[in-house]
Amino acid sequence: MYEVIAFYIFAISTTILFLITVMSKNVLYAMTALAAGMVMISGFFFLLGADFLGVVQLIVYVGAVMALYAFAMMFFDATKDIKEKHQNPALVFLLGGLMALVFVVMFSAPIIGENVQALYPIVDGVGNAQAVGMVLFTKYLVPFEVAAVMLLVAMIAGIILAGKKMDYSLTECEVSDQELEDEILKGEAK
Amino acid sequence: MESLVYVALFAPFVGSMFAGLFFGNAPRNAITGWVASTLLFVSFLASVALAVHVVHHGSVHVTMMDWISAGDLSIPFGFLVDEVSVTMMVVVTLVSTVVHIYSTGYMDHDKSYNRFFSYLSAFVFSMLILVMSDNFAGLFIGWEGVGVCSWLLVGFWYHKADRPFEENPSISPSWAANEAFIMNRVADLGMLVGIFLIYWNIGSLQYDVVFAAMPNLADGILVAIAIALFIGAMGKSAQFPLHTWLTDAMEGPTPVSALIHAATMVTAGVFLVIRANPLFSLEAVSGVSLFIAALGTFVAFYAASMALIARDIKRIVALSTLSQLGYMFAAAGLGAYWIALFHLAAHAFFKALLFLGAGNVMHAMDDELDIFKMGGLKKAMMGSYIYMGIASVALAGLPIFAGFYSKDAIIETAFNEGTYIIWGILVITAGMTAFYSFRQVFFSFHGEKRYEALGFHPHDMYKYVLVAMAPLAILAISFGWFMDDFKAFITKNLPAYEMSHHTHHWAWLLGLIVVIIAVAGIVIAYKKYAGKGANAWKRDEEFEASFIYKLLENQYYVPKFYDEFLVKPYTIASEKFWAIDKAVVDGSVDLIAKAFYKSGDVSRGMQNGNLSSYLNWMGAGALLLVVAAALATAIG
Amino acid sequence: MLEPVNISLAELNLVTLMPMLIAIAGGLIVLTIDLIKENLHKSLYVMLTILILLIDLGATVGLQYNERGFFDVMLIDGVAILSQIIILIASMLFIPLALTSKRFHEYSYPEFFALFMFMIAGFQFMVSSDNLILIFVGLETASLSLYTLIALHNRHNSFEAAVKYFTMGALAAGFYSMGAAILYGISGSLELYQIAEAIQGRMDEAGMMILILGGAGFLLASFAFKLSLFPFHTWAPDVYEGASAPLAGYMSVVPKVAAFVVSMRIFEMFIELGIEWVQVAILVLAVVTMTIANIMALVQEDVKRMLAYSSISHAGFVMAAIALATTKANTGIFLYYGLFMFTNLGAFAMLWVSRHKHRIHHARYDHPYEKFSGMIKIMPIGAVVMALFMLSLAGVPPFSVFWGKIYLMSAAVDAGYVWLAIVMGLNSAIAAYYYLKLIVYMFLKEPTGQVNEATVYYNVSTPLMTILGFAVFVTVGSMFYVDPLLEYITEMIKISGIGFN
Amino acid sequence: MEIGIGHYLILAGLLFSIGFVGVLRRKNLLMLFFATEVMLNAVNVAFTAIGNYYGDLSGQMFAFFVIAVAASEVAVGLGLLIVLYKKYGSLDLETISSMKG
Amino acid sequence: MSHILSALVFFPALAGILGFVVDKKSAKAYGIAVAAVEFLLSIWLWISFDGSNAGMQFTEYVPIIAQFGISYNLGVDGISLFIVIMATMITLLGIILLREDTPNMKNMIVSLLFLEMTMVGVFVSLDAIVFYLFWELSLVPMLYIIGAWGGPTRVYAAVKFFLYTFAGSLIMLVGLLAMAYLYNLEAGVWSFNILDWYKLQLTADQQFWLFLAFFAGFAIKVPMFPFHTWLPHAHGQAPTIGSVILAAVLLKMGTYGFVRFSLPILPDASVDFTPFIMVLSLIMVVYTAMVAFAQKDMKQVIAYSSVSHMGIIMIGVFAMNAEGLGGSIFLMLSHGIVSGALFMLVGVIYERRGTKLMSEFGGLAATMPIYATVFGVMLMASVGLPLTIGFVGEFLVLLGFYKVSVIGTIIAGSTIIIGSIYMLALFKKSFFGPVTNEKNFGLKDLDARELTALLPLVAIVVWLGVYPKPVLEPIDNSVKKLLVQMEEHAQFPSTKDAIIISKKEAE
Repeated sequence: MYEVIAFYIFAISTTILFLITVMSKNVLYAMTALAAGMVMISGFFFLLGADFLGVVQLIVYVGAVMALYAFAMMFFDATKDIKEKHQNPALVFLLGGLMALVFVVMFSAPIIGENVQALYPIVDGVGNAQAVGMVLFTKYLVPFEVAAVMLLVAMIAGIILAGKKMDYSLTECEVSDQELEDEILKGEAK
Repeated sequence: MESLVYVALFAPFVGSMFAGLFFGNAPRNAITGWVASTLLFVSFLASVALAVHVVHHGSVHVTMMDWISAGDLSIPFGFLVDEVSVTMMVVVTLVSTVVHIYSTGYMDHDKSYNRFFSYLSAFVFSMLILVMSDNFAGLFIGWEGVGVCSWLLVGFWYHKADRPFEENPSISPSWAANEAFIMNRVADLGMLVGIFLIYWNIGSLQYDVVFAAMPNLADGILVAIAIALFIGAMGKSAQFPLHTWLTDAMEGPTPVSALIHAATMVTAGVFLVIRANPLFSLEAVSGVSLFIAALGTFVAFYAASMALIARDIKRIVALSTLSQLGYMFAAAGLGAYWIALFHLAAHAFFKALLFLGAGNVMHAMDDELDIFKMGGLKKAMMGSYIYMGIASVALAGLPIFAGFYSKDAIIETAFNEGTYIIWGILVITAGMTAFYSFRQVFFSFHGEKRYEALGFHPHDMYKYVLVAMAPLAILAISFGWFMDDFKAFITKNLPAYEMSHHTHHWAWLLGLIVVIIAVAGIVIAYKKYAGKGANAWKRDEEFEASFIYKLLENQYYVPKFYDEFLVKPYTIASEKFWAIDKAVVDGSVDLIAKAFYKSGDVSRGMQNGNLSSYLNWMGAGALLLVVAAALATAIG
Repeated sequence: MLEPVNISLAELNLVTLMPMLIAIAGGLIVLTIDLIKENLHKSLYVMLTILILLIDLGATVGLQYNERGFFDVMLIDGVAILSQIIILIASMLFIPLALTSKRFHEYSYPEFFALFMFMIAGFQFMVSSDNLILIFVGLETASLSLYTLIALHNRHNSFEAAVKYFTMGALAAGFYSMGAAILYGISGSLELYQIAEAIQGRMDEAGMMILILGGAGFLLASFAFKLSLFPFHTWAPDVYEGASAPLAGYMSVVPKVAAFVVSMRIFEMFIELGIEWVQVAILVLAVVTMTIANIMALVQEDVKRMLAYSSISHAGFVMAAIALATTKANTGIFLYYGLFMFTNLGAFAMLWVSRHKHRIHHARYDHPYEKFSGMIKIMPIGAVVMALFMLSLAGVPPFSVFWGKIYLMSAAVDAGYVWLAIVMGLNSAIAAYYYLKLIVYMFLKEPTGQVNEATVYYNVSTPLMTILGFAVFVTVGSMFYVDPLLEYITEMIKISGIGFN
Repeated sequence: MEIGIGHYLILAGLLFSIGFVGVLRRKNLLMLFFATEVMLNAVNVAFTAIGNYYGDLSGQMFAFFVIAVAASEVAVGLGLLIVLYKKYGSLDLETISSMKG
Repeated sequence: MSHILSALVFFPALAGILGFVVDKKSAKAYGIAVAAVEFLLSIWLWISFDGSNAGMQFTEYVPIIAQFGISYNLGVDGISLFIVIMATMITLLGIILLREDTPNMKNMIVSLLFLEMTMVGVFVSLDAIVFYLFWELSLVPMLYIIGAWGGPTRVYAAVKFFLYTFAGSLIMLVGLLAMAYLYNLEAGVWSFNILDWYKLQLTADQQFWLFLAFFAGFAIKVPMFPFHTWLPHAHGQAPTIGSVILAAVLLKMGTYGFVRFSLPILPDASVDFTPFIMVLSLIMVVYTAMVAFAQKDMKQVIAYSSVSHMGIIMIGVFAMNAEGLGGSIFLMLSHGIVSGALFMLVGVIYERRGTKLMSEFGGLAATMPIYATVFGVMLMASVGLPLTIGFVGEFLVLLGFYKVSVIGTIIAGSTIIIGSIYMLALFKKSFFGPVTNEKNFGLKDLDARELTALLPLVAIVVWLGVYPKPVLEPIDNSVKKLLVQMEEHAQFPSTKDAIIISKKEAE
């Protein structure tokens, strides 16, 4: 019974929070709502027995991602309300509504097949984290490593994109090539 | 004998090429004229020799080489010298020789002297191909060849500017040349269709094969062939309604008119009918033959009527040619092929003479054509006067002269066939012929010297030219005397048309009627036009204002009709088609291209650079896919 | 308690990972070198990259066919090998374009080359797996690198381009994961072959079809984005314009090939299962894409942007082959891209050679048509070379793209889609117009005052000339190697067993 | 009343649609990124729910990798955002539309 | 010399590449030398050609894409032999006629040599793809020639020419691919060899669609009404040499395509489509001739007259008998030579006066008599005067087509009337009458260069008009063979009836 209550609480709160995220004019509100919504999402994970995922959600999303956004926001000075011109807001909601409708129709069907065998069954008595670790480091070791590369890429990307060297452009220069190169070399020498 | 055939055929060609060497802006070179004339004379001699040979040994048939062979079709350059063609050859080469010599004098002062002889000899060559060929395709070569030469020669003075129709009904030499060529082409199409019909039904174009196979063909096909060939003949021989080119062709130099538009080329149609007599004499095509006769009779009268009031000396002769061609067709249509051929030959002589005489007059009058401005030239140009007189008498058909025999025979034939209407019209026409031919003579040589007021100083042609014309004059007088010999000779090849006893019985009376009418015509002409002083001719303003006069003057409005209902609509339709071609046919292609371009411009709008709208497009696309998926399942 | 997993190294078949590991290692080596000594010249990195890719290529070619490895995550079939070869060759050909005589921003970063190799590794993973997770991760690795590489060009347009690409890519990632979720729901698996089996078993269940189609729809949307099919193509022109010419040319080949391989695996699975809707949807997308892109290319004023639209159109053209799902069509895809690669390399290299830092011809565009005006009079060889590439792109025989084109059209005819072949033909005719437009400018117009040897050959250097020469050689001489190429590709496709026979 | 898989999936669908609406209507880049996060989160819910009902771990795995991807995207995305902001001085999509046509 | 065809095809291309090196001033001499060698090669081909052998000769075969059935397959028979010779000759004469001061002479020569390769290639290839290859490639140099040396709207004209033809030929390409597919179904192997295709039996339905596909490619090239509108633009803008080659050779590719592809491969459909082709062709003949009459520009008259004459060629092709088909192939040659010469002549006067408007001239016969004479000869050949080259083909075509349709023949035959109307009108307007325009005084007559280019054509016009046998005989042999093939290959009795190889046989 408490599962039902919990589901509805989480469901309603995530829906509202995400709606705020999507509709709010204030970046701060939107971000806060997003963070809160993500917390609520992790609730589902716990409900569904995916404890490890829930924790990751909290740490990575709420902890890391949202922190990043928060830093970024300071950079952009996003305390002010943003102005958005909507040409035809009705259409957007119509499309969204249609999408939702399709989902409702689609998922009303009994999706779970009786004959489908679980490939990596959740074994009773084994902790979720342990089970996840087992699968992750056998079957999904390659994707895991690729994800590592991906994060490396993201890190490099973040560093060089936000780096000081990007402030001068060799590609699009107002001054002559030679002057610019000298300037950059000087800057690097310092 | 073969070599003689080639000599006869190619001598004019060599002459033409020789003259052609001195072409372009090369100065006048008297040699060209003499070489060309000599070679023609050679050709004439060869023709005569061939004629003698044919008389004694029958026809000569040579095949030079293959021309076209494709599929089953095989056309050689083959030449047949038989009674019919040799007659034509002799006539053509004789008249041509005289005309060539005449031209050396007549064209003396023309700066395109060399070119003239080149063309003229080329014409003779083409004409010889036409008559000598042993198949229809070869005939067609000559047929078109003479057409081109006629085009070149009519348009010889191409540098003359166009004048309005009212001022000069022929507009300009180049216009007349084009008209002649195009109108002939209309007929040539008929001829081609006839050739196709023959080929697909018989499988050959050789005369001997074709005529041998004719009787086995279905009636309908025979009629179709006959009609098609006759359409061809109508064009070249200027039969109604394809006749207007002939009078306009008088824009060419007079020797040309004499040779081409009187003596030779225009008789090609008659020649074709005579040549194809095995076809036209078939029972199945009797209707066509009768039509030929009827049309010929009509044209004879029709042309003569216009000649009655014509003022242009050359036009009068041209119209008389037209009229005489009508006679020939009448004879041929009625089955009297040898008579038609006989008239053809006789006509060639006296009409050439008449034209050359008219040329002398023009030469004397500085190319003035209007007989109203002449008169009393007799003194100044006695030689020409005599020649013109002889020719006119022959044309009028007075006894002893050539025209009498041949024309009388035709009229007799009409009587003999029981076609009395034709007979009647031909008789009346004979009178008209006599009238207008003498009207012309009297106008120019008798009466007041109207030219003096206009400041002309006429003088006669070179002596040698006049001498050279003598053979024609002699033949114009005497050719009729050989009628029986000719008949004996020619009927080896052509059906021997004989008058019935009944006709034979009345022949003297028929002849008399014709002669009386002709004399009457001459007398009227004399009364009216030959007077001097008080009797001198005066313009009859009232008559000239009358409808009849206008009708005749305007050639029954046929040229007007062609202009209004063929030339102008064709021009307008062409312009319209061009407009359609540009606007609709091409326009639709451009429209497609523009539509693509435009839609490119329009769809560019979706690429507005705004990421948000890109996302909208993408979202909409995804949604569309998913909705389509849902709908697809719902529908099944 | 979980039982410990005992698995031998041999069973893991680690060799299947070799090519990607080489690329990743290469990236790390570059980073390490940079750590050790800064400010090394870009030529070092270029050559290093080429060498590493060469080793990578060797490893790829040496792979056994139809191997699975690492708990069946890796799938090395003919298609995987083929596409990796194309990807590697294309990478090796495009990277030397960094060696321009002028300096451009991105090449001043050693990280550029590292990211480049990580990207290649990402693509390699993407094509050599039928596991939805690995495909996803590989795809994202490659994409994230690519976004960065675009942005590194470092000017207004390149940032804008990267952001547009990135954002739409994020949306596409959403679609992809939603589609994957639905398929997972149906089958309980993320392996394509198992999904296929499950779908086959459950296809007749009530209400199942909407899920299958819905899942297919989402996946199609995400790959339509990658392949720049209408209406998911909107990023492409802007990104091509914003990116540097070598990268733009690269983008028109490598990510597309990778995406085509995955599409082939996913959508031909549906088609082979007899789900016609997918086929129809792809056909519609393909036809609409080639047409719309073509007509939009007609009105472009910039050659690079025109080439962007043209490569969208080419993608639509090739996408039709996926719908046909025959061996011949699949062969055609690789043949097409194999040949298209060289021509595109040449065309974009020409643009790159003529690239300036200042826009002297047009306020916005780097390569407006006017830039090439009257080129034949000044630089006949350059003009002829560029014209060759244009004619090849237009599908004029005997240049390379023609062979791919007729092979695809022939595949359409064979599959009974004659109308499709005709549409392809007519589209080629429309396309001819805009290729011709450049030829018209180069050959038929008078040079403007600003066009001279120095402005057009601004960026030229020996390596660039070499690449260009190579591209010309391969484009023109295609006739002589199409036969073995075709034979090899057909064999590989047959081995993979994708598509109807 | 039992909470079945349908509930979770429909919820996931709704959340996805919310994110979708956000992507469509947002004109500010940062907000746009938020919306994509919403979508990815919705998918994660679906994956976990399906995995749970199959008793299978693959779903969780996918969700796990989605989180990883999302994190990387944020890193790259924010990097791009920063350079973009430096150049354009705005995150409004209306102003970032120099390339069109 | 078994590779003479390859030599013939690639020699000019090779020479073209090397031509880049030649100095600008010597470019024309180089071009003449190369074209002359090529011409001599083609004459050598003729000499070594066995006229009594109706089949393909000098065949060469090298597989290009073996598994897809594409091969480098060349061969020549009576049908193609003379078109090849004409192409090489016209190129040679065209180059001779080029003015020394042509801008960018080297580029012109190089493009002409490439064009020559494609022209020869189209007519000697026996592989559909190789045929298509040369077919498409021929557009490129032509595009350049029209676009770079043409008149004020040259770019529009050139692009239109290219795109229009290109679009049509792509549909044809689909047809070719479908053909290969059907062959594969039947024979189990891929082949694009035309001779292989001749053996294929197709259903009526397949033939119908394939015919339409081929039609799209060929009809635009011919160009048939209503696809002809690119032609006036192209001719109107093209430089003299471009028009000459376009009219003389490129248009023949279309009709040649019909002869080589449509007829023997799709005999039943060809017979079924005859009325359709006939109607279009007759419209072409009459309508375009009338449009030609309305033109103000000398060159446009000849351009439209080309279309009109191509209509005659088309009906000859579809006459389905040896006379018509042989005639139409002969007419292709004669039209090539005559229209080529006419375009050269217009070019000559254009060079002198810088205008082609007839109203600007008048009386040219007096100022330029040699020019007028040559023009007159060509004019007469154009209107089909017997003993000129123009007559033989036209006569045979009309003769042959008579078997198909009497009315059609009469309408088509009207070409001899309306053809002479516009040509004579042109001649009258430009050459006759007094010299009214002062600029026409003192125009120079043809000089040695122009005479060198034109007199050979005049000689050929007369020679082949008087003695067409050496050309007509090989054509006739090959045409008969083609018809026999068609008849054997046809499936419906009605088709067999329509094809007449020999009348004697039919009886």
